[in-house]
Formats: sequence, C-alpha cells, structure tokens
Amino acid sequence: MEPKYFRSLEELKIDTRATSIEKPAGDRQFIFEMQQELKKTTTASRRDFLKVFGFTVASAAIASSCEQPVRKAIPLLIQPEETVPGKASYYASTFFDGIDYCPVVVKVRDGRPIKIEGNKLSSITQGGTNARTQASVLGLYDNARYKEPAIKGNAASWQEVDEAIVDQLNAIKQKGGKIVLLSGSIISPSTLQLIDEFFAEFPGEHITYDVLSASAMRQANLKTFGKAFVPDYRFDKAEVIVAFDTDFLGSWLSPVAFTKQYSKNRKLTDGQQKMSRHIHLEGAMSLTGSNADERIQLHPAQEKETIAALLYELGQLDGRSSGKPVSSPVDVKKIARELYSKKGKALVVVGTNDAESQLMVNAINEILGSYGNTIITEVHLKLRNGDDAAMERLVEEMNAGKVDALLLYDVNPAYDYPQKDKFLSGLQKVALKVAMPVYEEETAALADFICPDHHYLEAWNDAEVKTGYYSLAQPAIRPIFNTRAVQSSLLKWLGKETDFRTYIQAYWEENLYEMSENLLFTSFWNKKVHDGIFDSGSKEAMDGSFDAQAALAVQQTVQAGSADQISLVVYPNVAVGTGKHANNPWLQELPDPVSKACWDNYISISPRLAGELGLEDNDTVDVAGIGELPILIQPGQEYKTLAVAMGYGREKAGIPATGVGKNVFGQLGFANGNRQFVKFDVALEKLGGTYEVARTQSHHSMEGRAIVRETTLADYKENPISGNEIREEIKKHLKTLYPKQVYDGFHWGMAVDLNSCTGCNACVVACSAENNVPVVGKEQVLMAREMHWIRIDRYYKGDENNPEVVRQPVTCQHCDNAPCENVCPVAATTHSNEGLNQMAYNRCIGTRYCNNNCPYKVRRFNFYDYNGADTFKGNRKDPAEMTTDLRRMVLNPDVTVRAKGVIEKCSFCVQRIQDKKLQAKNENRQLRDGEVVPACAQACPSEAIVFGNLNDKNSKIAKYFADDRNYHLLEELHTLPSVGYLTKVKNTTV
Amino acid sequence: MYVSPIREPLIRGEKNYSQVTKDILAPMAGKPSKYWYMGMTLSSAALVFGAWATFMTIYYGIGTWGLNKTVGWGWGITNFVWWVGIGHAGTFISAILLLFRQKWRTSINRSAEAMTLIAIACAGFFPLIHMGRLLLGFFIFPYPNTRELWVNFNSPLLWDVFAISTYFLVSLIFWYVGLIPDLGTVRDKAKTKIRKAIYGFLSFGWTGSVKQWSRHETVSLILAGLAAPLVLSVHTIVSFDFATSVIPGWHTTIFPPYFVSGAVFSGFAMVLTLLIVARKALNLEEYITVNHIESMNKVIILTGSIVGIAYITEFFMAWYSGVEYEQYAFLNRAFGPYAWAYWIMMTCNVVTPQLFWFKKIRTSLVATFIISIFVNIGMWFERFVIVVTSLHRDYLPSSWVMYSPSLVEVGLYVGTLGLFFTLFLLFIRVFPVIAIAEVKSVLKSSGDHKKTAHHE
Amino acid sequence: MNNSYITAYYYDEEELLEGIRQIKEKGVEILDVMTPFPVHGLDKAIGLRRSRLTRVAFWGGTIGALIGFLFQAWVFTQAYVINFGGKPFFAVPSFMPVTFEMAVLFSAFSMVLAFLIYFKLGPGAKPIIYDERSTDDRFLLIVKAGDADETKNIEKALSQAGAEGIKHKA
Amino acid sequence: MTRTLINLQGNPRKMVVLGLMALLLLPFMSLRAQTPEAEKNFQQCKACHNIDGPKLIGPNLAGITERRDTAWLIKFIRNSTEVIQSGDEYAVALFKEYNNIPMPPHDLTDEQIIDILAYIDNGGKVADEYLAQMDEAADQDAELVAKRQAELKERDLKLAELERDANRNFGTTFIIVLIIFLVTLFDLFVTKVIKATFVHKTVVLIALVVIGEVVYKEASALGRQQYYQPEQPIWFSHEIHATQNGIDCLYCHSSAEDSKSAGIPSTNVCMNCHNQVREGKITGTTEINKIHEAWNSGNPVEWIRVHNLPDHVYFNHSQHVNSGKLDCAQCHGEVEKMDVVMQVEDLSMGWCLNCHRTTEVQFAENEFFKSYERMHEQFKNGEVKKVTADMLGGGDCMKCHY
Repeated sequence: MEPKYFRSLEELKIDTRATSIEKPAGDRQFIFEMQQELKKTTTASRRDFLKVFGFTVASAAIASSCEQPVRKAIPLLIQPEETVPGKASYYASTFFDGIDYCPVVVKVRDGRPIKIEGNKLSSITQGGTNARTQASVLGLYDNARYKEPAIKGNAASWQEVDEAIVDQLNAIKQKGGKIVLLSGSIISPSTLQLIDEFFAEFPGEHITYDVLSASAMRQANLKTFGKAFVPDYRFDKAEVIVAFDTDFLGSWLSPVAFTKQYSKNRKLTDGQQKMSRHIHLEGAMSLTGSNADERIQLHPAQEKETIAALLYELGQLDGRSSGKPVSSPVDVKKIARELYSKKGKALVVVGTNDAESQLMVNAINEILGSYGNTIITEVHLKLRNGDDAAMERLVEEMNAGKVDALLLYDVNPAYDYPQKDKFLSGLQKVALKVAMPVYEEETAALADFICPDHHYLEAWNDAEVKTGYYSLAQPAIRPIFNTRAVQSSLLKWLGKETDFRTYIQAYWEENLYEMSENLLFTSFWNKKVHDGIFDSGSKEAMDGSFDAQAALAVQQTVQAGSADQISLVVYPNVAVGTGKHANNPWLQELPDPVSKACWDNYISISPRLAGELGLEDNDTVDVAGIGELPILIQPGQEYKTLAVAMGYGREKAGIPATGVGKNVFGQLGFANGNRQFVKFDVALEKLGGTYEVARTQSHHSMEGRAIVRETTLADYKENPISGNEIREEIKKHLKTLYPKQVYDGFHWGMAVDLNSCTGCNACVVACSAENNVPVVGKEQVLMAREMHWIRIDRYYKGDENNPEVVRQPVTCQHCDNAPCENVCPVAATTHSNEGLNQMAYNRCIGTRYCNNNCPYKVRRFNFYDYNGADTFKGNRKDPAEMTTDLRRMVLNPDVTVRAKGVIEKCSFCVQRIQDKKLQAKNENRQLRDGEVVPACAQACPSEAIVFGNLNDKNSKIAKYFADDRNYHLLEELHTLPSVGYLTKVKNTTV
Repeated sequence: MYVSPIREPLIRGEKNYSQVTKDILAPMAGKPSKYWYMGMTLSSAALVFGAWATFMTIYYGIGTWGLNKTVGWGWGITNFVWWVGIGHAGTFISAILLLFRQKWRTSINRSAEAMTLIAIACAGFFPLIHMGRLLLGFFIFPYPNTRELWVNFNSPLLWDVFAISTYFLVSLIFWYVGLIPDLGTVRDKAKTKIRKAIYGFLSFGWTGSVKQWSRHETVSLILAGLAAPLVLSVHTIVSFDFATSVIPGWHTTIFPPYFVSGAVFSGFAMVLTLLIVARKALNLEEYITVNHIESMNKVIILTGSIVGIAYITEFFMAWYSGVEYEQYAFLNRAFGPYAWAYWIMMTCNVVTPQLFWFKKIRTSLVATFIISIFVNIGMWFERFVIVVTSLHRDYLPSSWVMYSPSLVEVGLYVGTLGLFFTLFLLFIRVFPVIAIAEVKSVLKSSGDHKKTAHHE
Repeated sequence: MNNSYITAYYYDEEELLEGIRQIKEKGVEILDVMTPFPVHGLDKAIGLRRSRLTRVAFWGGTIGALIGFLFQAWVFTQAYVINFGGKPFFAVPSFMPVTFEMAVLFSAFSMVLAFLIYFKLGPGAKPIIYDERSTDDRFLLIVKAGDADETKNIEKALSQAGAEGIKHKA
Repeated sequence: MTRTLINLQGNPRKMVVLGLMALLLLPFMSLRAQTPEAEKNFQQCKACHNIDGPKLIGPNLAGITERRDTAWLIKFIRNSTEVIQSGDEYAVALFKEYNNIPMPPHDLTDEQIIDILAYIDNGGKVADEYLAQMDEAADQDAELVAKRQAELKERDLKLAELERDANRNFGTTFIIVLIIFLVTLFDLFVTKVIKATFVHKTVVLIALVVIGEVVYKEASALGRQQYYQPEQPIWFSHEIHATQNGIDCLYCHSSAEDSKSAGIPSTNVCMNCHNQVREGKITGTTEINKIHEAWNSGNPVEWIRVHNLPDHVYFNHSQHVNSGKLDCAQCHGEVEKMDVVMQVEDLSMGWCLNCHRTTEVQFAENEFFKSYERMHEQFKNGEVKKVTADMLGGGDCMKCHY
C-alpha cells in the first residue's frame, strides 16, 4: 500500500476550488446516483454483463430485434475532485466494534468503499487484519441497517427525535433522576471525554458492558498492582508461552496484534533459527490450542488447581515460598522447569474470567520475570474494560425503578445478557429508552427512540487502543442512510452545535498535539488523518509495586475440581464472535477454523464421550436446557468438556442471521463479580433427532499422504530438509517429453509458510471481498458447493482423542503444467505468459471437466446464479440476500461477477497484478518486489503468504522457493505448481 | 456356395423370397398391436418425465443435480458413456461382422444399427444437458468468429465432439445406405398412394439394377471398412476423457481396449434385450432364431471376460505401480462407501455372463433376456464406479465428499430410456426391422430349405 | 433409333444366371438386370468394370485428414497461440483424434455422395419401375429388342432360357 | 507537467516565488514562447476568441500585445472580474462592449500566459524551431497540405461509406431472398411451372450464397454495435467543439489519462465554457439551454453510451492513452468530424487482438519493460526488431478478462 494514496476527504476539500461552501449534495448525491444506476440494471458500473451474454444476447438477439439494450451513462453533476471514475482511492481508518480493534485502509472505488486492508503503518497490527475486520465492509451495505430515526417504531425526523429526547432528559435532570449510558468498551478518548461532559450536564453514569469481559483480570490486577487494568502482552518476546484456556489467536483481547507477534517469533525464514515454544492447556478445542506445540487436555474444573500447582512448583524452583503443594492432573513440574529455564522470556496467560486464576497467574509471571519483558504494565490495553458487576447492579436498579433513562450505545443486552428476562422486565420500568444501533437488533426493537448510528466507515472517530497508541477513523463515504454518529447525538443533546469531527480535532489539538514534533497543528492533523495512526509514546504511571500476597492466599485455598462432571464452555468463534456481526453473510459462511462448520452453532463433544453416549455427528441433544442443538464430534476435546459457540440464535436481525443456531448466552453464569463462560455439571439429554451441520470438510485425515509436511525444530536444526526428504525423491522422477515453457518477464508465485499460518480465516474473507466470491447459503454448503477461492484445509493427525492439528491454505496452484487447461474444450482456461492459470468466465460453457481434473480441487462451479448476475430468474439462489442493490454495492467493479454455469477460481488477484503493472508502466519504472500483493496475503496477520515474481532472483518469493523447507503440493504429478509450501516445524523440544 | 456343415440354418421355416418380404414387412402394415400401444404409452410417459427434468435443469440450473465441488460429473456422464457403449453394437455387428463375413448378422444388423443411432442420440443429449451454460454450447465448434478464438484441440471432450458426431453421421449413412434397397421394396409393396409417395421419396429412386447392386455392395463394404476403426475409435476417445486425466482411477492406459470391449458387451446385451422381445412381438422368430441369440451370447462371453480381466488388471496395476493414490482409489472402490456399486458391477458384468458357458443357458431365451438386463445394469454401474468413485475421493482428503443424484438426474436418465424406446417403437413401425435384401441373399446358403420358386 | 426393349423375369437367381449366360451366347444385348438382392456373379456375368468408388473414398479420406490436421496446426501455431497446460503448441499427438475422425467423415461422405450422384439417387428421385416385384422376388432381365423378327427370336431365346413373363415394349 | 504547476497555486508562498521567478525570467521567456504547449493552452481561448476573422464572443486577439502591456494581460487573463471590479477603465469598457459577459478565470501560470501571447503574436502559429518537432501535418509545405487534404477527403468518403454500410438493411434482403428460395424449391418439386431445372438450380445457388452472406454478416454483428449512433439528449457536436473550437479530447474526457474510464464530463465541465457561451452556431440557444437547465435543476444529463464494452471485458484507458501512447482516434475514429458520435469500430475481441498483434509497445522507452530480460537481450542483439503487445502476452485472456 502506497501511503501516498491515503487521502482524507477533509484534506481534499481544502484543495478544491469551491472552498467556501460545503459541496452541494456531494457524496450523498453520488450514492443516490449509484442507487439510481443500480435500478437501471445494465449500467456501466456493474460488471455483470455475463448475465446479458449468458442468456439474452445469445437467444434474444437471435430471436428478436438483434438490438443491444441502450445503456445510459450518467455523469456527475459536479465531479468531486477526489473521485476519478474508474480509479480507486484509499483512506486510512480504524475498525473497532467493541471487541476487535484494527487500523485499516479503506479502498474506495467510484465513491463506494469496497475493500478493507490492514494499515501497514500501525505498529500494533502492522497491516494484519482478521476475518471480522475484512468482512466489516459488507456491514456497511447491510440490508438490516436502521435507515432513519424512529419514535416508537415510527419513522421520524432527527429534529423531532432530538426535541423529544432533550425534553425528557431535561425533565429527568429537573427531578434529579438517573440517566444511564450503557455502552460497550469505548476506546475513543474524545468520546470518553464527551461522555464525561454529558454526565457533567445530566445526572447519571456511564456503564460499560462487554459480552466478552476481562473484568477478572482487572480485578486481579487491582489486587496485585493497585490498579484495575489490562496490561499489554508481548508474545514476540516470549520464548515459552503457557496458555490456560486462552484463545489469544482467535478471540482473546487483541488477536490480530497477538497473531502478528506470535507468528513473528515462529518464523524460520531469513536465517532465523529460533522459535517459541507454545504449551496450551484447555478443555475445548480452540484455534490457538490447535496451533500449539503441545496441547494438554485439561478439564475446566481442574484449571485452577493446575495453575495453583504450577505456581507452587515455580516457587520451589525460584526458592521462595509460593503456597502449598497442590496435586494436579497435569505434569506441571515439567512445564514449570521449562518456564523457569526461560526466565524473563516466558509468558503465562489465562483466559478464564476468574479473578483467582488471574491472580495466581500474575504471581507466576512475577516469578518468571515476565513483567517488563513479556508483559508491559506501563502500557494498558483499553479493550474489554467492561465491568460485569456494574452491569448486574444496573439490572437490579432498573428492576427497582431507579433508572429513568437508558441510552444504549453499541450494546444489545436483550440478546446477549445472560438473564435476559430480568433485563427485559427492568427495561420496561425505564421511562426513556434510547437505542443508538447500526443494525436491526433485539434491544433497539424495544426502545422508544431509535437514533441510528453511522457505520464506522461513514463516521469520524478516534481510538486509543493502548496507552499512547492512537488512531483515527475518517468517513470513506457520506452516510448512505439518514443516520447520525452517536457522538453527534450526544453533542446535540448537550446543546452543542459543533460536529464530532471538530470535537475530535479539538481533543487532539488539546491533548495529543503537544506530543508531536510538528510545527503546525493543521499539518499534524492532516498527517494523522492521512496515516490514520499516531503513536505518542506516552506511558501510564505505575508505582512498580507488586503484591503477591493475595495470589498466595488464593493458592492456599484452591480446591481440587472434579473431572467427572460434564462442563459446557461457551466461546466466541472467529466468524460471528459475540453475534454482533451475525448478519454478515461472509462471516456466516466462514468455516470454523477447527471444526470447518458454518451457518450454525452446535455442541462440540469429545469422541470418547460421544462413543459412550452412542451419539454421532448431527444427532440432536439438549444441553443444560439450551434447546435442540446438533452435536459435532470434535477430536481433541477433553473427555467431559462440551463447547458451544455464542453469537447465534439472533431473533431480530436481517435474513442471514435470524434463526440461525441457538442463543446460548443464557448459559453464562456470574460468580465473584465476573461473568462465567464455563458451566459445570450440565445435563446432556439425547433427543433422538438429527440436524445437519454444514461443514466444508468432511474427511479429516491425510490418509498418510505427504500433503502437509512436518518436522520438529530439533530435526530442522540438524537438517533443514527434514520432513521434506521425499521432495528430492520426487524431483528425480520428474521427467517430461516436452520442452519447458519459458516465462520471460514475470512468473508469479506464491509461498505459504505453514509454520506461520494459524488458520484464522482472514484470507478467506479478504478473498471473498476482493473477488466477489458469492455466498451460497447453508443448504448449498451442505451439498458441498461452497465457493471460497481459498480454503484452509485442516487435518488431524494421530490419536483421535488428542490429535495434532495441521492446516494448509489451498488456492489455485497456478500449475505450469495445469491439468485443467488441457481438458477445457473451449479454451476458457489457459496459461498466461506470466505463469497464471487464467479463467475466462465468459468463454466457459460449464462442462466442469477442469474441476474434475484438478488434483487440488480448487475450482468452483456456479451451480446457481448466486450473485444476481443472470437475467434468468429461476437460476437465482440467494439465501443470504446478497443480491439486493444495497449489498451489491460491495462488489469489486474490476472483477467480473460470475453468472450461473461457469467455473471460477483463484486468479492470484490478477486485477491487482495488472493494476500495479500499469501503475509502474505509467510511472515509467520497473515493478518492485512486494508491490503486488494479493488480497489473501494483504489480509494475513501472520504474514504467512508471500507473493512475487519468481523470475526476479532477489525477490522474497524466490528466496522462499529456494528454501529447503519449500515443497509443492502433489509435486509428483508434475503439475509444476506456482504455489510453494514451507514445511511446518513444531517446537517439541524441551 | 460354401455352407458350413455343422452350422444350423440361420433362417427357420421354409421360406421363399416373397414370403421373406411379406414376413418382414408385416409389422409395418396394419394397425399396431396392443403391446405396441402399451409400450408407447410407457415410454412416452418416461419421455415426459425426462422433459420435465430437462426443463428443471435449464430453468433452474445444474444446481438441481446432486453434483458438488468435488464430483463434477455424476449420473449425466455415467449415462453418456453407458449410452455410447450401447451405441456400439449396431455398427460393430454391421461393420466388423460384415468384414468377417458373418452371415448371422443379416437378421439383426438393421435393428442393431437403428438402436445404435437412437442410443447415440440419447448419449449425445447428456454432454449437452450437463453443460452449465447450454445456450452457449456452440462455443465447442470451431467456427469462424469475431473473437478469432478457436477451440482447444488438446481436450478429450473436444475429441468427443468430433468422434461422436462423426460416428453418428457415418452410422447414419451406413444405416441409410443399407435401408435404401429395402425402402425400394417397401415402396413397391405399398398399397396406398401416400405410402408409395413417402417411401418413393425415401428410397431415393432405387431400382435394384445390377450396377446399383454392385456399387451398393462396394459402398457398404468400404463403409464397413471405415466404420470398423471408427467404432473402435469412438469408445477409445470416450475413454480418453478419463485416461488422459490425472485422477487416480481414471488415469489408466488400459482404458481404450477395456472401454471398447465393455461397449460391445453392453451393446450386445441391449440388442439382445430388444430383439428377444421384438422377435416375439413381431413374429420374426424364424428370422431371428436361437442361433442368432447364441452367437451373440458367445460374443458376450468373450467381451464380458475381457472386461473382467480388465477389472482385475486395474487392481493389479494399482498395486504394482506403487502409487499410493491409485492404490487407495481401488481399495476405495471395492471397500469404500460406494462398494455396493462396485460389487453390483462385478456380479453383473463378470459373474453372470460366465453362465453362458452352459449351452442350456446360452440357448434359453428367458435366461438370455434376464442376463442381458443384468449386463445392462452392470455396465451402467461400471461407468458409475469409474466416474463417481474416482472423483469423490481423489488426491486431497480435505475435498472428499459423497455424491447422490437428485430426482432431476434420475428423470433425465429415465427420459432418455423413454426416448430410446419411443424411437425404437416408431422405427419398427416405419422401417423394415430386418435387412430384407441381405436376408434374401443368405436365404439359400443358410436357409432351412429353399422351396423352389412357385409360379403365381 | 430403336428404343424398344424386352423384359422378362426369373424366380431364382441361379436360373437367372443361367438364362443370362444363354442369352449372351445368342448375342442378345442385355440392357439391365433388376434383382431383389445382390446376386453374386451377376456383375461378372454382365461384365461390369471394377468400381472406382474406392478411389473416391481414399482421396476423400486423405483430403479430410489433411484439412483436419492442417487446420489444427494452423489454429495452434498461427491463428492464436495459446499455452495449454505447458504443452507444446505444435502438439501432434493431440491432433490425431480429430485428424482421424475428419478422415473417416470425409471419406464416407465423399464416397456415398459419389454413389448417389452417379446413380442420380436422392430424395424424391423418380426411377422407371419395370416391374414392381423386381424388389420382391422377381429377377428382371431387360434386353434390347430389335425389329419384329429379332424381337421374336429374342423372346424365344428368353423363353428357352427359362424366363417368364416376357414382354416387349416399343 | 501542467498538473503540478496548477496544484502549486494553492500555496501562496510558492506563488510569490514563482511569480518573482517568472518576472526575472521574462526576457528569456520569449525564447521559450510559441511552443506546442502554447497551442494546446490556446484551445481555451479559442472558444471565445479569434485571432483574426469574425468576432466571436470576445474581441479578436490580433495585436493584443500592442494594445495592452503584458502585466495587465496576465492579470486580466487570470481573473478578469477582479480587474473589472478594481475599476480599470479599459477593462470596464471592454466588459460593456462585449455584452457584460466576463471572461472566465484561467488557471495559467505567468509563463504559460506569456507563451500564449507570443503564440498569438505569431499569428496563431507555433514558432518555427518547434515546428520540426511537431506533427508533419502541421508543416507549411504545400505538397503536404495537399496530401493531407486528400487524406481527409478519403477519410470523409470512408466515413460516408461506413454510414452507408451501417444503414444497409440486411433484414429485407434476407426475407426477399428466402421467399424466392422457398418458391423455387416448391416449384422444383411440386408445381413444376418452369420446366428447365437449371433455372431452379441457379436461383437456389445464388439464394444460398446471399443467405449465407447475410447470416454471416448478421451473426458476426451479433452482440456488436458497430455504427451505433444514438440520438443524444443534447445535440452535442464534437465537430464544433473539437475541430472548430479545437478543444483537446482530454479537456473534457480528462480521466482517460489516469483512469480506467475516459469519463463523460460532468456538467460543471460544460459550464466552464457555457457559463459564457450561451448561443451555438447551429442550434442557437435550444441545446445549450438544456445544459443550463440541468445545472440549475441539479439533475445530471443522461447521455447515451455509444461505446459499450461487455462487463466481462476489462479495458483501461490510461493503459492505452498514457503508457501505450495511442491516439484516441485509433479506436474511436474521427470523432472530431462527427456531429453525432458513431461507433466506428466493431470493438470485437478479434479487433482488439489484431491491434495487439501489430502495435508496438514502448519497449525501449519505458523502463517497465526492463523486466522482460530475455526479450531485451534479443532486442539489443537485433534478433527481435519490434516488440508488439502480443509478444509480451498481449493475447493472454487475463489481460482483459478477470
């Protein structure tokens, strides 16, 4: 990403000739036209000509008039300077949805944001993203967005809404009532200041309610450090990582940043010979657990005693008193020795929302000298600052009628609060209920006023995710609907006339400007808007004291838990998370990185328990009164641990989310002031029915084939070829009668470092967004017809009850001797002189022969018209409402929208290759290495995917291909793939 | 003329030429029988089912089939190969047996050839309907166009287009050239003016002059000479669809001979199925005798055994090659989730034809009829096993899936069966089922006893 | 110009051959013979030349093969050079099936067309039918008639040669 | 080049520096004058001014430098309204004389204005030393002029021919011939009115040839719209704008150089000139009023697209105009001669391919092509004389289809 393309609307507004007045209509007009255009179906901006050619031209033209439909070209009345039709611009912004934080760059084409990329300037995520960030652009075009303000369900104008609300707020103020602003974690410093101002004016309080809270950790830190905070973790500094039930690569605190750090420490390229060792202890099978070097099954009930035992052992090793000896089901001595041997470079984390465990882990980390090395207490992570206890208190107060007004911002307790009924009954007693949601949701449906918020791509915002790490969000599009930022609403109700952008600017000028070296504030501001990032370097004041007493006290009292009881773990998956994005079809169709299931939640059960209970996949059960849910036998699951994903069972959302899966928030408990995500001693009842879960992979063993090649770190150090020995043998047998084709100029190649890939699925969503990959819906996934161009194969190895997990992203291998090309009768798929396996959709007649003959099975057939590209109504299959005009605005105009009956597949993002080549050509220079980045590689938080020109001997890709670890998938078939894989290395050495 | 002393006469009953004409033309005259109407009703019902399935496929898309990301060809291509195989008998009988001067072919070649043509029409339907974008199917022909883009001559599917269409056209002219003299006979025997006019038009002005006969024989012989390698090439090329691919279970050099013998095997079985019924219904027992049936059964033993050996050879090669994918593919065939299909195939194709070693079974019409149907079923499963079980578990286990057909796919298959029988029933009403002139020419040498010409 | 002729028929091909032999001996010119099926030895008896259709078939096939092969070669190496799966552009083995099919197709069609054209056979062609049973069971012999005497002699000769239904047409 | 200079205008400090530099360089500047660039810039003036000849909206420019001094002119050209408002007598008089129509402001540097003035002084001709560098067509040589005229005539004829071709009605021919064909066949087999069959045969043969030709022509035109010439909502003549007023294509279709699409000018681009120009030569005010109407109502003009590529084709204007250095006319024909725009080429894939096969790329000139090492070697050795787009993969599917 060339930073020089990052441009802010604001900056450019200064440049435009009409400086004095706000542009009339501007982008709104643009969107309006876009919609007008959409209605005219065959206009220039949609590339769905296939539909015309697929049927109408061929038949209708012969049959009747032989005339083409007239196409209108409607220019803008006034062309905004910053939008050149047909050219993309990029704006820096920040994605934050209350859970995930990610600085991003938004690609805007013809006025529409169409793709999210990671912002490489961010020191936190360094250009990495995750699936939800990638998918967030589709949220902008969600059919279920609130489109205008409403009073009691009736559309109203902003003025009416404001007047009514201000009246009521003032009335409450008069009588001295209580106003509560209930929000998710807010990391925007300006917003927080604004909220303070709000409550300076109005009586009441701001309560933060997080579905995934870290309140136990805050409690624990309050005890040990005297301050309730979440510290900053440095997985890249840790040589030994021991994690108790912590899905830090998937959902814990800041997964994108952690994945970046974690993978950096596990790369064996560029001469690096070291990698961290990761020991994972958990009951359910998580994404992080499946990536561990050593995964130890631990019943959730025994976690606390194991931590206590570890604390004791480490104390022993360090020669200090650390409580009493505790027996544990795990060989903690070994772990303790390993940890202690890397003192100062070790890290122990626990994800359980339990203050006692957190306390003991604090003590462990203190013994290990982690603080200041792998855990930074001076930098606080501002995510997950919800207070579980305060939320409980609020519900009590609501029921007691003590709350007069409830302002809901970025929360949906009517859906995700465990004691839903209690909340609902309390809500009825609140006189003024104002919801400020983006999408249709359960809570807002009960509110008196709906003041729809902007989507983040339409709004100004700022963020301080960690102490001193700031970022800005700027609108990439004028609001599509009649919405207003929550902050603007608050300002309005406060009676201030400033808009929120000015407010942020003022905040930055006041608080952050002084930390910069720039001379003028405007240039400082413009630069920050342009970059989207500002690292001030400021630190929190910590007195450096550490109080281990509380932890030791806890250690003394730990009771042994029973592993006999069946426990239920409720976890957020990488797709829909807490359910906020459940209405995003890309995420619904995203296969879970472990189970490969999508479009549903289900009860994961260990093979042993399932065998004992006589259960098979898809049998329905009732666990703890959730209701009928199918089971999915999950190898690696602890014997008596069940797991179920939260975020499903939405009742009032759009078409894709409503009615998918079951709401399991009711299972969350509350203990010691913290929300509990594990429920012990649950009843499991077999219901006898079946319910099919759609999975994109149905066979889970490699059948002994050398598909994912593996070695251990020790073996690798001894012989870098280890694990890949078979390649030499294969190469010897590669003989051909034909001369090899020569690729002059460019020969594109991709390498995947299997050691870095965690299977987070960001690439899958990025690819879907970039290449207009259709969403097919559950029914079609059940028929094995998903369309993803890149998939992450996941295989289990070894013991079914505690298998090793390996993953492999597979896209089109762009074989130089491609079997698919030979068999296409109509020459629809051929080889380019740049080594690309090309697919000309419009030539394809759909014999599917290429698909059959592809050994990698990466070709996808459009069994139906999933994208609305066909004029033939009967062909349409759109279970997720992806063909509405609004949804279709996300389509990338540079990529053909495929019609029914054609094959499609990964193109190595040829549109990006061509774009960069053209740019170099226009700039009269050679293409640089690393300039062309396909969507998957761009999205990857662990930089597992490398792309480049194989002909350039100095390129990164050429070095990867020359690596001893490199191999090609099914190389023995002599297909000469352009995709290489670097063997997976596991650090099993102690 | 040389008469094989041990050979039983091919034509039963004491026939003279006039009688032959009358017997063979009998089914064409008068009103069709009750059975004909019943057959017609059944087969047109099947045809309507097929029409519905065709509509579904075109209007809603290939999505109405049971195919998926891994198994791109299912029943459609299975049926295609099955029908092409059946379409081998006619031309094989006419051409190869003509070259080998097998006289017994004369009674059956006409109907076998007609069956061939209909079977190829049924076969050709499948590659068309299985296309995702049927309406752009014309892309497959190398016609000059403004794109300046031709076709891919490397693709076995393209070879198929050429092979199948050439085979159809050559079989058509072979069949029609053979029909011309008989149509002349029909014309001259016609009672009504319309019939005379129609058959006069169709008979191309045949007179039966000595030079016409002489050149007609030359043409037939050369056509047979051309059709013989053609018939072998067609299934060879169809087998290339699989043999030139990289999929384990498909990528096998044994396929061409194995497919050709399989085709003849299934074709003969289908001819038997049809003729055993037809000879009874049309009172042609004296022309299509047990002798004919027995001769055909012998061909079935031969080709069935070749097929059986081919099955075993495949297994041996899988083991001997040492390629793990190939080995797995074959183990998966025999013991995987589709093992039932494999064992049906083995039973029907390898075991049942061996019963024909017993003369009693070989000459029993009922047994032959039943076994011929078994062979048809077995051969269908052979194609199913090759197409589906090879695809559903190929190289990367992550993509392994199961496949089961949808009602639409079943409908298409039933529809082609309907088409096949409908056209065959029409054929027996409008054309002489047996080559009259050819039968007459062997009547003396192979007839029961030739009565001296009686003077009328 | 004498256009008259005499028709006679036999019920048996061996009698016919014998009759022809006898008549030929007598020097009667045989115009044509119509038979319901090809009678072996008849063409020799009449004295037909060897058919030239074989040559038509050969050249038709050769031209077909050449067109097939050259067209494919032109498309792959001249018209639009495309890399298919790393195969060479002049991919001779790949051209074989189409070349073969084209050869067979051209050969068969050219020969059959030649046959039809030579005999003026075709849909709707109207032949002269001397005897409707000549396609059924009668072997029809047509000989040239001379003047009245000669005709009588020929008729007699025919009769002696076992022919039936002797008719004279002027 | 021009663009960067314009952009600098936003910065007052740089403006001052530039102005000072321009003043310093004034004496030397005349040397640089009358460049082809001036001719290009003069297109803006041409819309309203003639150098000699009939008066247009503004005064004729011949002898302008004698009438007024350069500094005044620079000021006036850059922003005439300002000068008028400042009460400059000459300017006010001029304003009154020309019906109170102000001259629109121009974003030109001093350097550029001086350049234009020199160009005007030279009678609207580029200085001799630049002529050599320019297009041959602009040469004063009488012979060349004649040749060019002949060429133009030929093109006109070709255009007329194209138009005739476009108007040919194949449908009627087809139906008539088909009827004759069927009647002949009917007669041959059934009615037999004409006894001589060779008549039938000849007619059938001719009919088949004609039908074949029509089918071929129609089939290849299927999905194409060569000679498409729709009536536009506004009678806009490229002839008047591009030829008579000499406005460069890129003035209105500005994004052709750096974007995928050439762009249809937004109404404000029209208004740049039509703010002042309110009457046309042919249609008077009727057509121009439509622009004003659109401008005032805020509804953009719905033009009808003439050149349509199917959506599965990716075509990038900047690739062809900017790095390919192609002339617009190569694909669009002589649009500047068309009153109503017509699609001249068939825009078929074959047509694209043929151009890719014959057109040379800027192989030696553009650094980008250095990546093609083998080709460069061969080019240097002289093994390869010219490098066409096709040789670098210009015939690959993925160049246009993705």
